[in-house]
Amino acid sequence: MSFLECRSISKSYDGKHALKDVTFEIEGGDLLSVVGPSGSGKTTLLRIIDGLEKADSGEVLLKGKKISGEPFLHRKMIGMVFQNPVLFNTTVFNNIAYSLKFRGEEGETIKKKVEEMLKLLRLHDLRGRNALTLSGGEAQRVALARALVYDPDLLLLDEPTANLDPYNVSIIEEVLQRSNREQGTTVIVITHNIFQAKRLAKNVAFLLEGELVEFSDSAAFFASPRDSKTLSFIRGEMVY
Amino acid sequence: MSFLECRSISKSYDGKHALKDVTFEIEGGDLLSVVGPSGSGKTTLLRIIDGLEKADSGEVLLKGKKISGEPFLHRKMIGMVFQNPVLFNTTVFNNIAYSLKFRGEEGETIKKKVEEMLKLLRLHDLRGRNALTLSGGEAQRVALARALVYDPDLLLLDEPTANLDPYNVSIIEEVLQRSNREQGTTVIVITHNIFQAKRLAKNVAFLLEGELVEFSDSAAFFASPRDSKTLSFIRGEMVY
Amino acid sequence: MDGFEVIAEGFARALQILLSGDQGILEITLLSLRVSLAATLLGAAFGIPIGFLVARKDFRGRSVVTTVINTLMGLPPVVVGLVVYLFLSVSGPLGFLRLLYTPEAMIIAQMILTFPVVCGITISSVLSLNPKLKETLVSLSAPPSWEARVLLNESKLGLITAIIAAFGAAISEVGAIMMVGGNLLGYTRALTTAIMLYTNMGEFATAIALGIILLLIAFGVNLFLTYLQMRSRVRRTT
Amino acid sequence: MDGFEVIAEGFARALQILLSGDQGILEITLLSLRVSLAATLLGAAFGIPIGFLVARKDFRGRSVVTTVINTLMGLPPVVVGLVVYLFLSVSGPLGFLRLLYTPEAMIIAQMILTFPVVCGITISSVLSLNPKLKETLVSLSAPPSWEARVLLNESKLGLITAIIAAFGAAISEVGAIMMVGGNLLGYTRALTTAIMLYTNMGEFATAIALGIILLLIAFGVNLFLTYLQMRSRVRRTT
Amino acid sequence: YVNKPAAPQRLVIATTTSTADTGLLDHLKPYFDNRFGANMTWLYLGTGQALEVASRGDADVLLVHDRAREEAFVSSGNGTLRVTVMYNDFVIVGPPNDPAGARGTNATEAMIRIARAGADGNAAFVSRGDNSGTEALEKRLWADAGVSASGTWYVSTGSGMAPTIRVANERGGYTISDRGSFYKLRSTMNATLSLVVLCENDTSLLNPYSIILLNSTKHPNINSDLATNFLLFMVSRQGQSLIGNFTVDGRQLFFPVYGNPESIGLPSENATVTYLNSLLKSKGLE
Ligand SMILES: Nc1ncnc2c1ncn2[C@@H]1O[C@H](COP(=O)(O)OP(=O)(O)OP(=O)(O)O)[C@@H](O)[C@H]1O
Ligand SMILES: Nc1ncnc2c1ncn2[C@@H]1O[C@H](COP(=O)(O)OP(=O)(O)OP(=O)(O)O)[C@@H](O)[C@H]1O
Ligand SMILES: [Mg+2]
Ligand SMILES: [Mg+2]
Repeated sequence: MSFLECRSISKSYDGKHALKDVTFEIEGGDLLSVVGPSGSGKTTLLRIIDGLEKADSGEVLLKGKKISGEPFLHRKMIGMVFQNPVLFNTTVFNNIAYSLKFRGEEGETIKKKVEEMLKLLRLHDLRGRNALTLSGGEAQRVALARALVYDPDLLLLDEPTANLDPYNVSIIEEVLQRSNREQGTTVIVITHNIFQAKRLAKNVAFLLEGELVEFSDSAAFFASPRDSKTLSFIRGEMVY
Repeated sequence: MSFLECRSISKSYDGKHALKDVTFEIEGGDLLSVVGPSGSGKTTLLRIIDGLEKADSGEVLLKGKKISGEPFLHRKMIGMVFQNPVLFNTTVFNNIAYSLKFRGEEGETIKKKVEEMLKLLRLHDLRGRNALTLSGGEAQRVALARALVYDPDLLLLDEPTANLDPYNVSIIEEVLQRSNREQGTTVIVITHNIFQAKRLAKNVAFLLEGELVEFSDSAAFFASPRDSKTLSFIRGEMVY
Repeated sequence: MDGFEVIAEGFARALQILLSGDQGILEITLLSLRVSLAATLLGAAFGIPIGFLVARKDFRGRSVVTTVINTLMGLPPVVVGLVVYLFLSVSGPLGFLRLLYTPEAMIIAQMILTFPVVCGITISSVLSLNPKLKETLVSLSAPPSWEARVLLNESKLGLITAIIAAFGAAISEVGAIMMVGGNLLGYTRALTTAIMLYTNMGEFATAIALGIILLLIAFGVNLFLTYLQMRSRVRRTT
Repeated sequence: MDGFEVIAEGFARALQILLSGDQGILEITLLSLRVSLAATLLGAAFGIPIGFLVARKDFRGRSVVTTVINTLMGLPPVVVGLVVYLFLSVSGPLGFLRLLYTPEAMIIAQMILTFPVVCGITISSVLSLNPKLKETLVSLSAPPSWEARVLLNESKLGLITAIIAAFGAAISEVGAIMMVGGNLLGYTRALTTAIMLYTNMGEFATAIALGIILLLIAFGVNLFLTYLQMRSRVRRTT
Repeated sequence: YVNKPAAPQRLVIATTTSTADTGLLDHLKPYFDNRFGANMTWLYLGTGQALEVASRGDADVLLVHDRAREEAFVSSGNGTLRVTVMYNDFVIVGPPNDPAGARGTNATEAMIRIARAGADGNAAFVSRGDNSGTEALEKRLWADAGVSASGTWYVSTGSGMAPTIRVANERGGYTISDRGSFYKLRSTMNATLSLVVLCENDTSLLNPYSIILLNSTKHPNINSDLATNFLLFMVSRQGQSLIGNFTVDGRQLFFPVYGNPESIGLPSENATVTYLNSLLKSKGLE
């Protein structure tokens, strides 16, 4: 039984397909990069897995249990970082602490775990700042911290480093890899930067116009893609 | 005498350098791509050339005349497309026509030139739509049309295809190349997509933390970069 | 007769009065409309240009001016009534104009109330325009006249809101026009002052009839505003 | 004596009255504050929860409800005064409560005026919250109680604005409280009704003194609002 | 549902503007409040409005001045007892240059001249237009003069006495006021009130004030005990002398007349007076 399974998921908006019959599975502890041009359905896929969107057909199974469709009870073990995360109008500390309060954790535990996250993401100096005054890179780190703080089994990230400066990108990549390796967190990360996919991923999924064109391990994906469209995409010949 | 010359331009915000001693020149009819990680100063450079921002030191010369600093009289021959263009709350047609009205053109001329642009950028069906209801790709095409319609000598574009779908990207790239080749418009285009730079540019400038690391013709830039940082950038080994 | 019947009967008689097209009621309504409309237009004639200038020009003390105008929005009508009264009364500085207890005095008082409303909303709607709009205009080499024209057009909805809000406030207002208008029958008696008088006199049917007219105007104005705002809320697809 | 002198003298005597701490003036001011504050708090007690529910729940006719509440914001005070009068008058349906011409009647009338203000501003400020906030809460598995708590906290500025705006409107209002309060000395005489009365009676010094107090309150409230809005306008650095 | 008792000590007097505007009630209030542990308040309206409010039960007692309507009010069953307590008189006031030539004539003649000058565009008359006792008197005078008062020269304010005098002042017009209200306003406005008394001391200008007790079977919620106490207070020796010694700028504005309406040419009220005197005694108020 695989950790996460997507079975022929389809979704359309206003009659236009965003996802067409997408099927794949990943094992626990995997780190999957989803790549593809703008509008290819990457965000839609992640939102369906997180239960924020309902697929028109197909199903998502987490550890063998169907989690798509009905009220989503398994969301507690999933963490998601949005493309442009929205933080709450309170301190950085509270933003991260909220995730634990929502889960009924106690004061002491909360303090300990949040401090850990602040250290991990190098946010200690910002703990008392109002989160709405942060720069893009800092905000992205807080969003990652509040998703990681409750130690999710599955972490979903939608372009977590788009438009960030190298310093922030490197912190985020480092934390991702560490929690994937050390905590065994399964990670799915969308990126438009194929170099980033190359650097991070164990497996890569390539979406094009809602279809899963290629799904293979990173080495094979970049060295010997099966599909000619994948080749033209990674060579930069595909206009996007 | 070169067409555009930037002489040791520096600019800092809140004590932090955005541009450090940037010097280069380009000939008329060139197509220059500016690449570099986020925050490297690309947008700042373009805004200084367009006269929207004043350099702290250094100067910009257009056809040998100093255009930086004082009230910018030469802006009429420059067209700029912003990173996230703002359109006016009126029809697509009027949005494009405004540029000509600002220049005191007559009704007939305006109609003819706008129609041309609508056709060129495949916007004819949208001519009567309110510009605020357009999709990102459509809006970007209108912004390009209103900058091209007055036939500028120099066209500045800030990530004109970021987050666009392939269809819109291909139209924009096509129009850019055509006006560079057929009208002889000099073009400077910022892109974070080095494949796009490869596809379009005659020359490439690589900015890193405000410094111009490399400036060379496209072939040399990608095949045999002089600087090791350029190499690590184009190989995707540089984290950004 | 039980309590609700008094009210029901009042309404029934009020409808009769309305349907019979009573001349006096028509006169009162027209005066109210005339005064409030004139006050609103005058308030807008000063408020919009001044508001636009305050929002566009960078000058020392701009934030103070803005705060003052916003604060003036909370000007209590009775205070305006008192001040205008003191100025216009025969022994006041402008007494020679003999304007007290005339519709003109009511227009002046209400203009003082509508001006900050129009001006304040104009400032905030011009200020809330995307700052990139201004940059775009500069980049496209728009001359100053076109710049003003385009920017005013972009804040059109705000300006219309301002005018309608000011009119709605004026037509519903009673304190200022009572004090400087004097509620003179057939001359300065407006909807609101008449409603107070007829309620006091126990002439509920007339008071209710006038109340219905005032409600229809006030609500009509608000509905129109809501409609405009809904219509112009352009959906951005991205 | 020339015109401006009358006014200057009025001001001088007004200041004397204020500085002497006149008991009657203090009473009038306290009554105004008490009535407007009570009306505002009651309006908020109903307006905020109802506004929050209307903004958060998806139900049929929600846009109609919103339009109705927004329209009620334009309710003319004299119409409210008339209706409350008809209900509270001894021969009206609620006459047995003997509330007419009491401060409680004034509170009721003003509550009808403050409720739509608080409710309407609450609706619009909750609706204007970033829709991604709700999604973020869902994604973080926030239980419903926390969801409401976080969202109300996010719209805090809007709620404070609503309350202050309502209070400012209430304290400046004259029509409704005059009609249902009756302007009884020492009992239901408020700042606005007293200003009208003293102006009528030619006691300008007292009227001006009361006008100054009313202005200070109304402007103080507005300045406080402006200050709050400025303070909480967090600058986003990106 | 148990009726909530009304705030027990509050007395609402529905009265005409003159008793309030002159400050007479302010003068009496501390004595009454003191003696009965009450809070005396008043709605000042025109007499017509006061009668209207009282007929709905929204006030506890009436202090008004329009004999004809007072009697109609009592005979219609709304009031149970009416007694004359004091009087003053009306004056016709106008601009000092007196364009109508009303100065020194009798009231009826003055009205005729004002109307004539008004029709010629040389004068204006400002009327209360609020159903007040003053307006009722004005109507009687027009009727006596045989003039139908209407036209642009005839202005109706729909307001109390003070605002009406002020409108007349602003527009250089004539009006009728009770003497008390006029002198009170003149004392507050000083030089800014340019109107002067042109016509006075005419028997047709007499202005008697009555107190009326309301029918408590019709309006069970009114505070009839306190209302009765107010009536007794006003007719008591203390009340009558307080009325008499109330002055504005040294001038007496109201004249006590309880028990002796004949002195100003009104019919005797002996039966009522006898009853009230015994009540005063039995209640130990005198
Ligand atoms: N809520 C929505 N309503 C209508 N269309 C939508 C909606 N969400 C997504 N779409 C459409 O579905 C398609 C896939 O969108 P999606 O956001 O998944 O793309 P993406 O691969 O994440 O693109 P990007 O790289 O630009 O983020 C697009 O055509 C998009 O316009
Ligand atoms: N108005 C400003 N105020 C303060 N700092 C600024 C301002 N504009 C730019 N900067 C800073 O200057 C540096 C260069 O910014 P610039 O926008 O030129 O980068 P860029 O290369 O265009 O980045 P991107 O790819 O993200 O658009 C950054 O550190 C940025 O934060
Ligand atoms: Mg996406
Ligand atoms: Mg940029």
